[in-house]
Amino acid sequence: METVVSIKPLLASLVSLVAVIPIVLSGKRPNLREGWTFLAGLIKLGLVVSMLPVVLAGGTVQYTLWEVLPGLAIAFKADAMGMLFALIAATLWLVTSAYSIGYMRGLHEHSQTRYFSFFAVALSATIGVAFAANLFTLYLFYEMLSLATYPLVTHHQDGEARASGRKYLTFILGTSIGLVLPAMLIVYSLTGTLDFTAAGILSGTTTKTVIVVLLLMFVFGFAKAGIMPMHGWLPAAMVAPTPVSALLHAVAVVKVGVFSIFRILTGIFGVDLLRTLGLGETLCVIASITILAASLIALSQDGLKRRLAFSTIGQLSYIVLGAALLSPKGMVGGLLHIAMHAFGKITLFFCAGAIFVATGKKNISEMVGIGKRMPVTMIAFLIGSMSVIGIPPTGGFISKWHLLLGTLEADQLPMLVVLLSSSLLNAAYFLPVFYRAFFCTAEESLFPAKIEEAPAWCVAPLVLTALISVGLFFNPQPFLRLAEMAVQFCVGG
Amino acid sequence: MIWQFDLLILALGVLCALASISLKDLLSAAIVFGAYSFLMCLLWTEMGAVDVAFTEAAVGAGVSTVFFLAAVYHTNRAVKPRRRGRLLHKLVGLVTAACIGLLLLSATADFPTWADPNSPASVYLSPFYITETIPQTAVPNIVTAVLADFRGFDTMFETSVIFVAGLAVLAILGSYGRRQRDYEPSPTGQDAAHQSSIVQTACRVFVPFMQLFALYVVAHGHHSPGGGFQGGVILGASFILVAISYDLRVMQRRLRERLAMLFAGLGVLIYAGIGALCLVLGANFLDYSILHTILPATSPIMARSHGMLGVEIGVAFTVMAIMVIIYVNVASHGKSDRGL
Amino acid sequence: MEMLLAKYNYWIYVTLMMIGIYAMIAKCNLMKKIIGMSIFQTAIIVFYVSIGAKKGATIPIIAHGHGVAHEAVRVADYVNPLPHVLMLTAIVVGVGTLGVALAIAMSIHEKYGSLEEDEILERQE
Amino acid sequence: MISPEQYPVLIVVTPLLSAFLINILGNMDKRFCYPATLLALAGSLAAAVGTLCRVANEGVIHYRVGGWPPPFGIEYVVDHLNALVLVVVAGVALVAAVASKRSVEEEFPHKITQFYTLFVLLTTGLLGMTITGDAFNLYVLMEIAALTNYALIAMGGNRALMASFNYVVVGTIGACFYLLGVGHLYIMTGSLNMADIMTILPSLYGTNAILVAAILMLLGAWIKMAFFPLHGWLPNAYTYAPSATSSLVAPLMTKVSVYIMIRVMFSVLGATYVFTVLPVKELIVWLATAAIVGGSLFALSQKDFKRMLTFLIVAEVGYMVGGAWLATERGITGAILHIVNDAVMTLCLFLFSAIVVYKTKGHQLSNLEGMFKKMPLTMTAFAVGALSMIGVPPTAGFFSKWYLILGGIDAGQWQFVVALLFSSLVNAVLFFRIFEIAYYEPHSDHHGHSAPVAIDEAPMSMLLPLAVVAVAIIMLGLYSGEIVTTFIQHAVPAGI
Repeated sequence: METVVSIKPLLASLVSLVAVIPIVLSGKRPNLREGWTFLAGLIKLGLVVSMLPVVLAGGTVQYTLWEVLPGLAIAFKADAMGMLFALIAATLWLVTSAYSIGYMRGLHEHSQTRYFSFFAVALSATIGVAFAANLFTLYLFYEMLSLATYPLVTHHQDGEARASGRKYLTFILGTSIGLVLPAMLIVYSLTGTLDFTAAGILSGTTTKTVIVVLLLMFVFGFAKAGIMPMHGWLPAAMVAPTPVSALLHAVAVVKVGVFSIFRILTGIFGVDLLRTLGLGETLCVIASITILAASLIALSQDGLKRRLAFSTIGQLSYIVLGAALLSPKGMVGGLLHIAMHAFGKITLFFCAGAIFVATGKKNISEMVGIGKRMPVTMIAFLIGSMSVIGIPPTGGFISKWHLLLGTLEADQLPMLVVLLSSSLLNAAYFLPVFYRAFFCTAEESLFPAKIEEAPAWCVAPLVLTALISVGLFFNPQPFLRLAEMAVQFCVGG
Repeated sequence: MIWQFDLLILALGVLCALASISLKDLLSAAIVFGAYSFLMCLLWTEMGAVDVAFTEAAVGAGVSTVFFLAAVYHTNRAVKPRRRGRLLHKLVGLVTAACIGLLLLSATADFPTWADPNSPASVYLSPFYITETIPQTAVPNIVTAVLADFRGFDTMFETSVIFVAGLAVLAILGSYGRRQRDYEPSPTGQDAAHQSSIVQTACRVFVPFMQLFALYVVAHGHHSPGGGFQGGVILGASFILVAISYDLRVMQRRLRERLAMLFAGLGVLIYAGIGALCLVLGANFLDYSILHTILPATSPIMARSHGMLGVEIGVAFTVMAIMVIIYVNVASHGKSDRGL
Repeated sequence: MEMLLAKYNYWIYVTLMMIGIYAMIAKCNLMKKIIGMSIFQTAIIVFYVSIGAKKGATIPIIAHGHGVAHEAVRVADYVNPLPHVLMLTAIVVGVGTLGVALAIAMSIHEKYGSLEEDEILERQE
Repeated sequence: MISPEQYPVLIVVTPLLSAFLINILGNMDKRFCYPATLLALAGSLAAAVGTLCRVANEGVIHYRVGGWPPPFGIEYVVDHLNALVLVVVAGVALVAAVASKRSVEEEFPHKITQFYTLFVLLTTGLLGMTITGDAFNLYVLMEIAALTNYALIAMGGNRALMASFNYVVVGTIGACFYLLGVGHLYIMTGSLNMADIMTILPSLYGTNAILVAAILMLLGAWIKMAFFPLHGWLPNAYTYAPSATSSLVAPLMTKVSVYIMIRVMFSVLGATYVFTVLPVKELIVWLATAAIVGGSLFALSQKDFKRMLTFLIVAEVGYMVGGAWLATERGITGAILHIVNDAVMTLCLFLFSAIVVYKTKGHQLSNLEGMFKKMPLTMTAFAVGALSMIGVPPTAGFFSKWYLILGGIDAGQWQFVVALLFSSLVNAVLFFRIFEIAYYEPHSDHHGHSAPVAIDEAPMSMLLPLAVVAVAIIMLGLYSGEIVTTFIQHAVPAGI
């Protein structure tokens, strides 16, 4: 185990925060402004990738910025788990930036400077969460992300945005202050530290009841993970401009939630402790309820983005379920699903946005025959759907395969049933969209049969992510390797 | 100390206090309150607190009453009879008073017997003051020595309190800066000429003696009851007397408000300045003994005595000026016109 | 009787203080509140001065003069001067507070034409 | 010329002397007042910082005023606790003074001289209260601070008058209770010096008189700090006070009173007495809990922005009192740290409200509409203060709350922990409501395309102090550990 002390993890997080300054200053010149965004994105990706060899070799990159109070430091650590997440976020930021340009300019949105600034801040926070070496640092960036995304969610500044913004903050801040903060304080007062370690820090410090309470506080407290009943903000937040929904609500925000849960389960509680106390099953039940309920609700949604939102809620719980299985394969599956779902879901959101830019349509019922008009988009949509459902040849298959193996490994047959039935439900709510788009008579079609795609800035990113989704089926590296290393590290076997 | 006499005064005091809070006529209440202060003054003389009594006589029974009268004159004289009873208020008042009373009474059981020469207060710090005053400061009036030297720092802030009070009254009632220059008939319609000439003549005779006496009180504070506060109040009272028997303008011709404010500032500045001088000379703040290095022919001990005189003069300046300022503003409702 | 003689000063101060507190809370008229406040403050002075009293002692000014030879000062002869000093301060603070309170009361009267607390509160609405 | 030995007294004497000079100069020309005030307060701050450094290096400093040894003379004692508070008081006063220029010129152009003289004297009073080691001297300074405070509030006119009058009555009761408490201590011990009293007291712990003394002194401090349920005077007084006054008074008055309470608890009565002999520890923590919950709920129901802030002060006082009475090391650390942090946070919020009043002539919540567009920098700085009130890391508010909650957990006082979290949540609601009002413009169409709003920032003399305070909040947060290890841990009484 090689430990490199380097400022890189901090820089990777800070670069987009610093980029806010030139972005704001060049607010009057959009091209220059977006140039800064890209530059920062490239540097960020570069920094993340430059740490990859060390991590792949089994090492970590660490950096302690500042010890505020004894045992309470702002510290960074790039390990396999964090690297997996940071890599996804950094890659997708670049893609989304490109897409944002197409979307925002295509719709002549107002306050674009504010939009790009807060986007950058949000990314900073996401990378910060990924590389956080302790719970305190994680919490700090988690809160920073909540605040930075508020202006993005309420970008339209109208009544609907106001209501959604309220709901968003109520859920996110309410749970983080009301549940995570006290849980964190209790952990600190029990152990005197908040560092993530391989075996967890809680074992042997307190009674089972306290552990259970803490566990529930954390799992529901990270409301960004959308575990029911803390999921209400996600559909509401769909009022945001689509690139925001795409990056933040399919990738950054929600994944920060599940990533945090993953971290807490492995780094604070420790897999062994959870296994001994038999808490995995409890979590599995919580997760599976969300999986099934969300999928059922998604079936009844007509708004495309709302359907995607509920689908996200369900898929997030796959990841939690993976962690809760407490078996190596299951956890690998969970971590992999962070990556696979990210690429699949972002493709879907990009498609939804592209449809809106090109036609102004938001509801599925209005999209009959749209495949004739926007074939590229809709094929990408199909690939995204397949990945989320878990049909080969897409990346989603790999992660679901691991999850299924995990249920067997953990001897949790009911969970196997849950996963399979949920996949059926996924198919049931995604495939009709595709079916209606292509398979309809000329009379039924609501669109003229003339190919008219969204602007290239919009289409190119979604094609790219769709291709990556397929590519990940054939070569799921480096994500698989990272996930395996991460799991090996915390399961210790 | 004759306890029967003591008890009588205390009983009268309680009666006066009750009367002054229950009388419906505010003017009478103010006068009764003056009487109450005077009784307190007697009581303290009787207990040997001559300096306190002197101050109370000048401040409590004297100028305070005048301030009250002036304020009542400018507002309502009668207390409105209450149609709706303030039952809740009365109840809260009674309960609070009873609670505090019981609390305080419960403590008295542990107190040493009254006037016990062996009480902690009498045996712990005070012997030092009583025995060391003469050797260390050459001032026979122990109260003055403690006031201006041992605890001179308190007194500096006490003077500042007075300064603050004057400034506060000025800031609230607000006079100069927007003073009405024009003549304004007084609300009673009286003119200066209509004031009683007997009063005016008496005042004319009195004032010089008052002022002389005030200066004596300041200067002789080292040896007898008195000092800057008492002298300052009497000095201020002499101006107030002029203002009452003539009118405010006559007084203001002798001591303009702006000048009074300057005096007030100067007074505290003298006090704090002497303190700062000690500091500059290399001793601690207000350590007068160091002043012997700049005062001709003085020992450190006499320097203390002189230092005290200096600060007492400063105190007198401030107190005098501020008493005048408060009176002027209260009596004229901040307009600096003819006043009452 | 012993008890009475030993503590009556303290009891009276408590009584005065209760009168003061009652007036400050229960009275509606602002001037009455101010009078109550002054009574309250004098009660404390009574308390402190009582602490300073000493049986068989005289006023705290050391006997001296040109004819009198300097003898050793006997502590038992003089009352405790410290409370007196403290109470000089308290009296001065009292008159300061009184001045400020009167000034505010007069401004209130000028603004609302009344010194009754309930009327003022009504007129503020 | 003047040796560092003299720094402690200079902290107080510099503004005192300057106050009189300001008054004299101001009567000649009003324009002297502002620079002279800044100079005086900067001098005081410099002396305070000098003292702080000395305390950090050498430990507790004693200074004999007038050269008389304690307990006969008055003594200044600067230990790790008040060295810190002194710097905060002097610093906050300086910043508030810098920002006051425009407000004062606008609100009472004829009374500039009086205002600044009183302003500096109020600061003197607060500094004097903090530094003194003599129980009676503290009372005198308390009265200076109180009288100046009444006048500064009454200068607001109109509704401020009645508020100020109530404050006079209640404040006098508070100060007199304190004085009576000192009297009880004096009659029992014969001493006025705090350290001296503390050494004499243990033999008298059982007596009723000491119990009454403790109750009276604490009651006095609680009235002065507006501790629930004695807080009735505060909201009106601070709401209707002129902006320049509230920027000084709101951050400092309650905090210095909390300091006084801590001083009385640990340096006069002694930790053993207050925590083991007095049976009120639990009760007070419950009261603090009520203060926090009550203050938060009342704040929630206000439509007036400034009034809302005043109720937050009531809640914050609950934090500090509760923390101090938790009787655990971390609780007390949190309370002391919160004195520092809360002073700076409150300053930030009230400076912002001064800007709002200056720009919009009102302090209702509706006055804040569209502020993000009009004053982006001001709002950013305000946001930092608001986040600190909520307790979002890495702002200062998070860390003091951190200690307070840990203290509550250590003491097993869960109701206090819950109240703190509840108050954080309520603060989040309150401030995000404000952000929302300021973020949405009054008349925007569906996509927010409203008429372009011109940027209309606050004047430099108000914006700069606000920005400095915002930076200070973050710096204080990051340096919490340093502050705790260098100063506060020495201030917590040993053996609890």
